[in-house]
Amino acid sequence: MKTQEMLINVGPQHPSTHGVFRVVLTLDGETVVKANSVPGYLHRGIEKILESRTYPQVLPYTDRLDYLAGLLMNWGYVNAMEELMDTEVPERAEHIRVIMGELQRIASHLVATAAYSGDVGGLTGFIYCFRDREDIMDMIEMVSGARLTPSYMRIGGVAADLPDGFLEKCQKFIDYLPTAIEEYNGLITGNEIFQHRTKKVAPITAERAINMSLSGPILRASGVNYDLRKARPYSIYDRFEFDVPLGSNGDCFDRFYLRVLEMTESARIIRQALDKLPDGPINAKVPKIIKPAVGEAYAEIESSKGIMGVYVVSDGSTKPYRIHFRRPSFINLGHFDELIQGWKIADVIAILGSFDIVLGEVDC
Amino acid sequence: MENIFVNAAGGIRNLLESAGLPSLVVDISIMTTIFVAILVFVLLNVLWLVYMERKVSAYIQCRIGPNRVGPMGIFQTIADTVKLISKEIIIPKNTNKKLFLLAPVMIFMPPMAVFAVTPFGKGMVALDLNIGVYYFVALASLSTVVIWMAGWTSNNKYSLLGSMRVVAQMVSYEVPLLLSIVGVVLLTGTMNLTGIITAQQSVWMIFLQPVAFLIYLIAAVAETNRTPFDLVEGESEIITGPFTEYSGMGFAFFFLAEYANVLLVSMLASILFLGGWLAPFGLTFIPSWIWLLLKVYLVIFLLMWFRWTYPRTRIDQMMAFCWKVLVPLAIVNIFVTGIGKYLYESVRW
Amino acid sequence: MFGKGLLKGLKITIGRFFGKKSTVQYPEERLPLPDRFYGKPDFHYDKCIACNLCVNACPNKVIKLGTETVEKKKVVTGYHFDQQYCLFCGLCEEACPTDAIKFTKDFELTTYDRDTIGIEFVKQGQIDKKIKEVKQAAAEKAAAAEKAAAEKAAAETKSQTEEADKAETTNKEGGA
Amino acid sequence: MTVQTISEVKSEIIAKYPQIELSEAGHFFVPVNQLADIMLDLKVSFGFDFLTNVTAVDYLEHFNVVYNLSKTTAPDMLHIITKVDRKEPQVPSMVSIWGGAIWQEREAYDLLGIIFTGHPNLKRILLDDSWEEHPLRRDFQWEGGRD
Repeated sequence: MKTQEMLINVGPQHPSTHGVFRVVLTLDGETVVKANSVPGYLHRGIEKILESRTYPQVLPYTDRLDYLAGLLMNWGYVNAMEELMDTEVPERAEHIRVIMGELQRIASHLVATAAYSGDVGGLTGFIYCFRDREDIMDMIEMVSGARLTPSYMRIGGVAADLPDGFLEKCQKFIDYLPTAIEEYNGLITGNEIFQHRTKKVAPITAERAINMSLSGPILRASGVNYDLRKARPYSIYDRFEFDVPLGSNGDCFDRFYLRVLEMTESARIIRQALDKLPDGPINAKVPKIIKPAVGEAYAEIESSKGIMGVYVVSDGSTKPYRIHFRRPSFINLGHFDELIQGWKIADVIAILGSFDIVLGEVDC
Repeated sequence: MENIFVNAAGGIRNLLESAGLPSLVVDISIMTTIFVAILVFVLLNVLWLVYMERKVSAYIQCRIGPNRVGPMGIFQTIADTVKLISKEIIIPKNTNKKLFLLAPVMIFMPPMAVFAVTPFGKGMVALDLNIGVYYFVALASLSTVVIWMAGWTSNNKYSLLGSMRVVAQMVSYEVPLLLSIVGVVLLTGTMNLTGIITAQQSVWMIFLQPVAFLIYLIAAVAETNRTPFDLVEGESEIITGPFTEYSGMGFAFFFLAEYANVLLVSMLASILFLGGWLAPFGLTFIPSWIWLLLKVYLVIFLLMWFRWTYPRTRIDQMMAFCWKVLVPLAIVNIFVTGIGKYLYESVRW
Repeated sequence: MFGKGLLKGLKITIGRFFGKKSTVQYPEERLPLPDRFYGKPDFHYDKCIACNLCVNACPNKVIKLGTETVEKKKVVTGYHFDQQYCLFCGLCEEACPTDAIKFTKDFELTTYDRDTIGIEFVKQGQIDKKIKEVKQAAAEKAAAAEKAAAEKAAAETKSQTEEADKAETTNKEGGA
Repeated sequence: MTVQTISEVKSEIIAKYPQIELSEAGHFFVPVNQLADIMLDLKVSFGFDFLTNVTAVDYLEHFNVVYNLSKTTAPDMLHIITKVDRKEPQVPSMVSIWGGAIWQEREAYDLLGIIFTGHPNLKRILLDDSWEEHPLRRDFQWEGGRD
């Protein structure tokens, strides 16, 4: 008898490649022998477009990188610009940024949880997570006027102050979140079928994770304590008390469950920020026409997917000479081809889901 | 109420006989009427089940579900069917056209054939076969061949993967399904479905054979390709498996056949374990066929509830579960049942 | 124990089955939109001062502002908003010094074809009226200026004569 | 072990490798022919185990290839720039030192046309394989678009 390897093309139109990601698998039965990822189906050339935009005009484009965490993408950019221009951000603005950023992080992790539940076949968990994410979306809409593409942060501050009723709504959501998380744990995490599907699947060792420049929950699931909010605190994260949840095995289950744990920690940060929220201006004194001096800056923040870095080069004009985004999903995916070898086709979907990629960010 | 269908059949027979037709013609026309009645019953139930599944999933997921077509959206399935009928049937290149088109037609045959021997109520059975259980097990597994046919002729790798899974899954789960029924047959001493029901007059089989019921339920979920064992379709991995290339009515047939299968396994579960059309607590003023329907829908709700709670297993885990857990458990169950029966009978005499 | 998690999941879903539903039946019921919502843009012709700030602020070159200089005054003759390219970022609204461009809460922006998606806010009637107003104002201003000039001239001649008189007197005084 | 500040670490590196130029903003300028050795030493001797970012900038006369290194154990970060000839843009690949460079170098190759010698699979990643130019170069001409 002779067996033959089969070449199967997963994506760009496939229900669970989280967008238009494509991976060409060589299968032996149902086992992956070789994989070849082909990203780029959502490449819009944002870095090229930005060469012809002024500095404030860059902002709406950053929303479209990781469209599930638009505020964090905004933050990454303004953070780099503030480093380039040496701007001091007012206290209130920093607190608002932390509150909104952490809300966005919870929203992004909710989508990751939801999508992962859907990837392993439990559609009810998917709907439950989206139901609760809706509250955050409402809050972001309330503050910024848009749900997915907020364009809320500005160089040196934020676009507008928090509206009336926001604080109560936020407080209410934070109080509600633990019950919701308990529900997810009961329905998804605690389910034995789910655990069998995810535990011991595609473990990544800590050394390999660091070597492959993985970041975010994927890196921490392998037990590496590297969260920029603690390791190199930006903004005012050094003033909050929170823990960095760590995994031990680095398998799919750890990567999934870490996000659920991080939601609780984010809620803790929001609670402290709401208590401490000072009065004052929300914008630093920034010239109307932004013209940074010749130079370059690279700054990183901890986005929900990992380390979001922005590299800005200024030639002294009103337009950036070059902007480069270090997109966490893109770099994390670099390890994907190697990781899925030897696993079943159903595991490929589970592993991809545990990476929590957003194609807007991967393809830029 | 109780004998409304039996009386109707008798009435037709009397009418035809009084018209002076030969008895063969009368028999044939009575049989035809009964089969048409079963067909209508199954189709109506299947349409209702599609609607019910959508409603149940919606309610579990904090939604309302279909609510636009008709009161509470009750005509949604009919609207969907009309839409699917009006759609073009796309036949992929390089396929065996005849087999490709034959598969959706054939898929209804196994469940329909089995319905011929199932009792729908007291005295309401089209064909009271004395080896009904055997007949059910033999025919129900035929749908494997049809789904394999659909997957193979689609000329699509996802379909191929799906149909491979079908064969592996159906053939494996056939074994525990069969073994779980053996316990019931041992106790009742008959393979006739009506006989099994009447044997449960004093106590339902679910109380004597709880393990067998559990095994039957799990195997039935696998046999009907529903979550957590819906690897055949596994929409997040292999799109819709063997049905990926089907469109329009071809797809609708597969879709509806799944519900016909659900109806069938639920009906058998109620017949084998829940006392069929027997009324519990002496509530005999409710007709027997309503009792059967109530039990069937209870089992169906259970299946839907599973589907919208659990994630999907992986192929190797599913096979391991079948051969390492279910089959040994079923065999042990048969042994225990046999010994129990022997002891019980030796004590009695 | 194996199966505990499975049962817990069943308990959660059956609870939700009988629980409150959280969806909204969209066309009939609508969720309230916040005041800051960026929906369909709205333009106030009278407030616009044709400063071009919104055009320069837009990241995607959506806005085309047409102006005409009537009697040394800029009059807006066109404000084309190419909505299909709009990012709804609100930078134009932020740049506008007079709140002439605003976003409404209307989010149902679909149209049947591409031609109708761009919005031309300025109507010919508005332009005519404005030009007329500007001209009238200019004419009034001119008339007023003329009048003022005439008055001034008169006053000047008067003052000149007065000054001359004064000068004369001083001269006389000086001379004296 | 005493905790060193980033400036101490930098001066130590400079002391070891006098050929590195330290700019006013604290960026390292490393000559391209010694890049591979220095980078390996930065990982092995100085503990910069995490390659965060690899990118490049086109200055029309030359390319700057930019590396950002950090540590998972300390908040230090290095900004390393190496100037590359524009006609023959060749840089040693970092994949053998940090596996994380694998897709970032492919991206830089795809968009700017910098050839990373020794890269295991230097192919286009975002653009189509049939594409000929490198769009993030400043002299890239294109038709259409919004501007």
